[in-house]
Amino acid sequence: MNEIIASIFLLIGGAFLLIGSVGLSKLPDFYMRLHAPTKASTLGIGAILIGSIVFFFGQVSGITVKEILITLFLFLTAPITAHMLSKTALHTKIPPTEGTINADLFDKMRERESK
Amino acid sequence: MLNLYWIPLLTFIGSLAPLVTQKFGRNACASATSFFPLIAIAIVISNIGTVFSGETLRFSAQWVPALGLDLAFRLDGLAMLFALLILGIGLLVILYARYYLSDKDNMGQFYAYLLLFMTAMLGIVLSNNLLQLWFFWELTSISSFLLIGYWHHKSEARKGARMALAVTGAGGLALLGGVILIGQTVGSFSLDAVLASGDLLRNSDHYMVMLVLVLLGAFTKSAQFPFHFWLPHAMSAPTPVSAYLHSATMVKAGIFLLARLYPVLSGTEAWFLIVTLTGLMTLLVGAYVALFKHDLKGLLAYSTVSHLGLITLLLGLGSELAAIAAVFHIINHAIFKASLFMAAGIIDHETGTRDMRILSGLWRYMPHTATLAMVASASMAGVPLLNGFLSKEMFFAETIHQTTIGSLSWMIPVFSTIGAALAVAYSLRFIHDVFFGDDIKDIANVPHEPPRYMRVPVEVLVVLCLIVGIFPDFFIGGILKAASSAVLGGAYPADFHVSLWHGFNLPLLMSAIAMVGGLALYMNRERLFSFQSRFPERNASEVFDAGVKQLRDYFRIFINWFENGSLQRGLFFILLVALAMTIVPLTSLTTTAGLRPHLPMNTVMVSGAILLCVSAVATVAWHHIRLLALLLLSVVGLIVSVTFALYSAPDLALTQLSVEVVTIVLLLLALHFLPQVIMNYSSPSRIVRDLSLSVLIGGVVGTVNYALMTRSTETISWFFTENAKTGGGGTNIVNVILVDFRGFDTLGEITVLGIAALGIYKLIAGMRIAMPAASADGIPWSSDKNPLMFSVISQALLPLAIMVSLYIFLRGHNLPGGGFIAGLITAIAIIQQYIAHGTQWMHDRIKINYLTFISSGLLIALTTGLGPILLGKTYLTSWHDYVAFPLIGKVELASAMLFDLGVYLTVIGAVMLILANLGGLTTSNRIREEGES
Amino acid sequence: MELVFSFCVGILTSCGVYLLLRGSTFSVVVGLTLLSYAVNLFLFSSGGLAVNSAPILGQNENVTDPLPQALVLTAIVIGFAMTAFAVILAIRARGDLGNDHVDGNPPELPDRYREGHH
Amino acid sequence: MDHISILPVIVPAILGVIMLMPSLAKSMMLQRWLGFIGVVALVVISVLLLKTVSHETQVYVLGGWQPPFGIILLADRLSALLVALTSFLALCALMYSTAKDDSTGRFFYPLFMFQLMGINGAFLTGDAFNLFVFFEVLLIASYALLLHGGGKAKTAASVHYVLTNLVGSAFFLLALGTLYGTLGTLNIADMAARMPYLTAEQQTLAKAGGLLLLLVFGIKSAMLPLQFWLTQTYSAASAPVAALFAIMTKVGIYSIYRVFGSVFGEQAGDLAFMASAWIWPMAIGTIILGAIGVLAAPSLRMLTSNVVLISAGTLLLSFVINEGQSLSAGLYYLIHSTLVTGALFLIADQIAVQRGAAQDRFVVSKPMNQAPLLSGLYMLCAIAAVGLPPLSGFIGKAYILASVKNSTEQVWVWGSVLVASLMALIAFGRAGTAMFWHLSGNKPGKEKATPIQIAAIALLLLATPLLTIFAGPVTEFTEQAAADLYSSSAVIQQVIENSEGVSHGH
Amino acid sequence: MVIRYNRQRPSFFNFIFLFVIWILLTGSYSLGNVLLAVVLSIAIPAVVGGFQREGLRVRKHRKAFQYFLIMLSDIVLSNFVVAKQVLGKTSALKPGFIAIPLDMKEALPITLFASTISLTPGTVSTELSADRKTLYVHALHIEDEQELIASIKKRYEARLKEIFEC
Amino acid sequence: MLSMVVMFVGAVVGVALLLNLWRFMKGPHILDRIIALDTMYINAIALIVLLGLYMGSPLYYEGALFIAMLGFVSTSAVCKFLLRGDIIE
Ligand code: NA
Ligand code: NA
Repeated sequence: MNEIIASIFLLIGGAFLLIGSVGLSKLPDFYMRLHAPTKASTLGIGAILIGSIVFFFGQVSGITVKEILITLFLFLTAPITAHMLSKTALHTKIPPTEGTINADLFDKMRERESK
Repeated sequence: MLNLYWIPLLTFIGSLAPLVTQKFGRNACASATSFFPLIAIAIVISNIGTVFSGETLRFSAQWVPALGLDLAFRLDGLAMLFALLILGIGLLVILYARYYLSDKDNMGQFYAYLLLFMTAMLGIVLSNNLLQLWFFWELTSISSFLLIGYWHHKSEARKGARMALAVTGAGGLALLGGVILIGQTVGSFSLDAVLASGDLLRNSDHYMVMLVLVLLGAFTKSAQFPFHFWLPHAMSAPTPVSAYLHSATMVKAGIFLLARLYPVLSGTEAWFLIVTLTGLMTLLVGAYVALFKHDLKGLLAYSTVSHLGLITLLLGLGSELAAIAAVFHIINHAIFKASLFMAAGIIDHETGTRDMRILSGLWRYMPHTATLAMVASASMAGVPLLNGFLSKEMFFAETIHQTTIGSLSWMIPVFSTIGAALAVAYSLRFIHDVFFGDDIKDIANVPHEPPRYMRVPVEVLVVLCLIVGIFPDFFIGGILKAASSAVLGGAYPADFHVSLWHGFNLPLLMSAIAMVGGLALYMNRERLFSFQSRFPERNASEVFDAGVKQLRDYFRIFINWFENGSLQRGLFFILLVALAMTIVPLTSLTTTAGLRPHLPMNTVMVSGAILLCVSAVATVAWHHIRLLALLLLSVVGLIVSVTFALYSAPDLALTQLSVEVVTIVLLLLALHFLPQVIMNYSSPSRIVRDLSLSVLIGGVVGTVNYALMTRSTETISWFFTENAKTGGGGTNIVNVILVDFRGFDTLGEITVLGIAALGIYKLIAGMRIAMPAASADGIPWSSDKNPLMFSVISQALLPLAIMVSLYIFLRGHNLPGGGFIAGLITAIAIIQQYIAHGTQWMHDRIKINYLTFISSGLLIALTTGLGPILLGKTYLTSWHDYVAFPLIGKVELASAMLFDLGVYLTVIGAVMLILANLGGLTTSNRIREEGES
Repeated sequence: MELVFSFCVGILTSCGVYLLLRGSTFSVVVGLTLLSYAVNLFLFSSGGLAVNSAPILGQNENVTDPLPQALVLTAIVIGFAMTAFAVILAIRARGDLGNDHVDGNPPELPDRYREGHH
Repeated sequence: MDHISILPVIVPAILGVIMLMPSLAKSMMLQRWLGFIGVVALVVISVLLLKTVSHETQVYVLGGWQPPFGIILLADRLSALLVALTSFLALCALMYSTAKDDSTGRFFYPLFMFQLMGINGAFLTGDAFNLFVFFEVLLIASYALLLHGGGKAKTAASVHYVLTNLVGSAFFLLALGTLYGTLGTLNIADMAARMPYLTAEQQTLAKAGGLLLLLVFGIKSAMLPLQFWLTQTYSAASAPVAALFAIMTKVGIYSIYRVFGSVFGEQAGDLAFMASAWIWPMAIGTIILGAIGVLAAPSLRMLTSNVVLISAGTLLLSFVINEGQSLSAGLYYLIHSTLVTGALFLIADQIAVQRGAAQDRFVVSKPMNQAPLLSGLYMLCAIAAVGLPPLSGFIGKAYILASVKNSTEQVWVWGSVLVASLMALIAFGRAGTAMFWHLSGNKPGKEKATPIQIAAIALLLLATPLLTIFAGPVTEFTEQAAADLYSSSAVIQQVIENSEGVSHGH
Repeated sequence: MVIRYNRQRPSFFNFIFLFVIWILLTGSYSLGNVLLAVVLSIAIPAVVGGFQREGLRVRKHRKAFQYFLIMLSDIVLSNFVVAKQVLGKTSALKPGFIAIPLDMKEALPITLFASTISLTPGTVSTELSADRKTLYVHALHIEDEQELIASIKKRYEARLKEIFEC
Repeated sequence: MLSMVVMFVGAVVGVALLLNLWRFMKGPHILDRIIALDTMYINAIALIVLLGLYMGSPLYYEGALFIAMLGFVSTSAVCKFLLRGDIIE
């Protein structure tokens, strides 16, 4: 039973990781690609970790749930990474793709960079 | 009776006397100096009876048995003759120099060198061990270098000294080779053994080699053609030195060597040819050039060359009588030439010049000296009733009775006669040009006779010329017999006597021809001189010096080309050698794959491999895009870490990951200080060359790697697996190896880390460096120093990271982890704070002396190992036990944990010292780079 | 898998070696880093590769040779220390000598070889 | 348990660490005293060690883990000799540095101590990987020491020295991996013991590994064409550091002796003395290059650096002549050349200081303040370095030459050694006359060597007449030391066999 | 090693947080380990306490937990939405920036707010204005800008304000 | 069954990694490459977790934990570098 549940979670996780990476390859501009790692890290890795927890729940004596810790770290850091990346992108003037809504905000955001 | 070794020892000790006594005045200095040779000569003389009776005195003591070098002296006839010359003439020179040296000259130093030289000469002639002989041989080169260069403010003196050193030194090295070859052939360096092995040596395969090497030594020392050129330039030495070294002693060392080894090396075709022809050539060249020298000492120097050639020629002829004649002429030449040099010195001393074109009519001013000089010159010219005549007659006689060069042997007497005629001519010139003719002009003071005692040495020598010339057998017979027997190996002709008159014979005729011819030559000197003046004058020392300089320049060109200061060249060589050293053995490895079963492939691993290889190649392709290269390195590092994890090395994976991060931070810091634009320094051909080499090396390394992986070897690792828990008290075998089985490695490793931090600290101290004010794309830096959200999360992560590091530390002995990884994690957590908040913010909150971390960490690790020594165990012996604590239960305590704590602290300290310092540099030392803003 | 592994080691070595022979200090440091990856993998695999046999007692039935791992660990640490030193030295050299060439004086090359890169 | 063999490693290590403690790090005086006490202690320790090993070779089993599993230290006459030499050299270098050089940068004494720790560790260890570790210790310390004093020349030299050695270290690891993969052990004696049982295939791999080790040691010992880092490095280092570095090439040479004298020694079957074929041409080349460099040198430091090259080549030769029969001669020469080059670097420094702008270059300059003293010391050094009597160089040279029996070898060895001697003779003669005799003006500067500096030089030089006078006993010792090298594996094998099971103290 | 001790009251939240993490890490519930966890959870904040820059702390623990669950479910749901967007025709997407006016000033809640936005797929916080009054966000697909802003503010900001009482 | 799933998911993650590599190589901007690297970290975490599952051993989780922690440090350091040039001010 554990195995089946774990397998399902693993498959889901794998799927989302792949989708994240597909998005990274496919999306047209930097700001859109920025969404990819958060995708991969949140649901993809989360599902795989849950699968792992489920699997080991019955296997090893005592519950080792370091997976939760990994998730915690990722949840804490992934947004900051994304934030830093976008900050840097603004700083280095990577333009958003054509047709981006509110493209005028780009210059507004860059205000603190030009000081 | 004092032992033999006292003879050189006395003069050696005596070399200190002038240094000590010179402050008591010149007389005291000279007397003290002569005291030691006097005793030495007394010792020699006291042995005359024994030696004349054919006995050889010996002394021997072990010195370096491994080398066959003994301290061994012998006193036979030959040695005695030379010892008497060296000491006797030496004493006269000491007396002479007392008056010759001026107040400005450092007399103590001069005498000290002179006695050192005397010691060396005595050492040569008294040696009973060939290596020891060589020892003293080289000492004469050194001491003569000092004596020739005595007036070192003169360029000519410096050059002359250097040239003499180089030429005689080179000969000395050749001699060393010859001596060793002889020693190896005979099986001993003892002269007794060598002298008894004549046939063995002459029949040896190496005979020619040793002969040539020995002759090179002898010929350079005795200024034989074509090595004669150094001797005239040694004339820049003070005249007493010339009188001593360049007539009586040092140049005779070569002759002595020929005589010494005569019994074992002569008697072969090669000896005859080489020695005779060299001697003849030298005889002629020396005599010819002497005639044209305007410098008194130059004339005498070339005359010496010529006479040395004569002696050599005699030794080459190979007959008993020739050898005796050689010995005889050694004595005669020493006597008349020393006196002539001294006379020349007096003239120089009194008139201030030695140029025969200036000197003239001195008879009027110094008749006494003139008389002495004339007698000595006459001896040099071979005038009857003087000693020079006797040996020259013998020489002529021997040149007639030889067949050295077959049907051309007649040339030897003919050329000898020509040489003799030249000798007569230059002797005439010496006398006539200097003492006769018009009154001397163009000199400052009116010349007069030298001080009384300055003349004494000359007088003694001239008297010797006369009495040896008139009563040869009575006066010189004994020593001549003793010395010649030594040269001939005991085969002294029983009925031989030196006598003044042999009747009218061919030699007498030759003498007469020489006399007449010499006179004729001198009469026609004007034409000869004008003929000679058409040749360009070449100064041998200039030529030699220029030659050495030229050689040096060629060498410089070579070195600058070969060691051109290019690291790339050096590394290329290293890599090339590496390639050669691996390729050569691999060519004999027939099958690369071993028998060990291979692991199956799978998609994940292949993807990893693709990632790795693509990234590595991309790193090369984009290495000039620095940040990109760095990111690619991260990819490689990540894959390598995952590979470690995959192949059962969790510890390695963790270590690699954490080291990776620190490295990236470090490289990022570095990037900031390195030029933003990387030049492409390589030409296309170099790129192709380097690519080929690197592909080959990669191929070889990969092949070896594959061959190793696919072969099983019985290793020692079972021991670690078996003893990790029981002996080391841990289940993480790798960690137990690190902190226990091979704790010594780890001790070294953390020391390396600590030292690296110290070194980097040194590097950073005082570094001044320009930093760019904008990125490479020209975008000025962001004004947001510490992005808010980044700081907040970094802060939040700190306790977490520290907790993780403690966990990793504590479990390391049993599960993947340990002090090193934990230390890195802690350090990274702190670095993260530095990145997020900046150095100043950190300094306000935390004041850690990272140096203390390093030193206490290292001290803990070092002293943990010391404990067991007190318990009688070896260093680093570990201890572990299970201790029951109330509430907590049984806890394992291990000394290895303490050791690991040392590792932990050192790592934190080292990493932080490096990074925090480098970070600090940027704030304290901001110089904006020009042109990049 | 051994073949793939050794291929990777070979590639890493080649890349490292090539970069070692470049003229700028940073490239050399990057080359050294690549080379040390190769060397560590080489040393690591000298006892043979094994999966699922980490040298932790009580975790697996088979335990792989732990010694190369310990050696590589030492090598990694030492390599890190050395790389750190080399990096800072490169900075210092740039500061003292004014350029980033390994010899401190860039060779004079025709312009076509020296186009700058960012 | 006799702990004497571990002391040369841990005494400097502990002293070095103590000197880093904050209270000590601040006081130069305390550091000087500690450093001085440390080196004196090392001299005493190494004398005791020499005495001990003359009695019996010491195998120190670290951590109590029996060989070949744990790391052992091997103190035989050979390693003890080198440790003693290092200590003595260190004493003189340290004395010299106390005058001024120690305070021209931070951490001089700790680094000096770590340098000694590394060198001694490399000499004493009986484990191949541990040798690597101590190589790294001594290298990293030498990097830092090389930079001591600062200046562009040092930085430029460091870049080459450091990067070259990093490459060397990479190959060291490749070599160790290859040897471990074929032999399955790291203990040098155990490696030697396993050599005869290799299959032909394994032999080729072991050969590749061994040759890579030769490459690594060749870099350290400056064997042509791996020498290019040397002259720059040695002539850039500050005087006491350069003097101490005189022992550094010897570490590489010693390692060649150790590894190729035991692992690839007689017992190695087809691989016996397999390195000789490589060493021969490289050693000869090194000597010739050194000879060329000596004459080409524009300054005394450069000249001395090239003397180091010549001696390195000669020492390498001594290992391969007659398949190692001349090693005793090499060891004698090693002692001599280390001390003399050390002294030369110190003298060069004084000359440079006292000649002002001319430094130690062979150009006209003002006279030196202490010209008579320095010229005397220089003269002694030059005589010793060229290999002229009466100083020890001539014995070393003659000993090596005399040990060549085979005539092909004779041609090469004698040719190169004698030519090198001639070049050195000419070069030293020219250098001496240029520096001491060719003067402009007669006003010396104020710079003066302190008595302790003179004492340091004199102490180094004192050794060479002593080496000459006591050449008998010394060569007797080196003969035994050479014999020890070839029997070391057997001794350790004995220890391995005697220790049944684990000798660890549980 | 001198660390300037920042006189802060020990935070219960921090303590629990670290305690749980230690237990999670070690996976051991033995008395010894629990004691160790207690010691560490007190000691570590004490040592690194100096690094806490603001005294703000969680006031409403239950609300906080609630917020956490909401976020989790949002992550899961929006992941599916975004997955569809990514796998579909990317040219149909209407990406854009939005500016969210902030009602909070404190660093911690702003950070959490921005992080939540980033964690839920489809939106990434790109920049915070220097006066901390506006948070700029990039969205993968914007149907209605104002509604998006309003929903984000309501769903997350309001709750965070409550939790931190700011 | 689980091991087959793990293998399969592993392959999927492997493909994801290759896609990341593709993006890395393509860029075009350095930040695109950084995102690619960051995503690689995450995929690597998944890979290590899968490895643990495959081997039935939790030994490898620290590896995953480390990547999670350290990936953040290096990515943020690179960003800081691009923003400020000087990462430790
Ligand atoms: Na005249
Ligand atoms: Na999001």
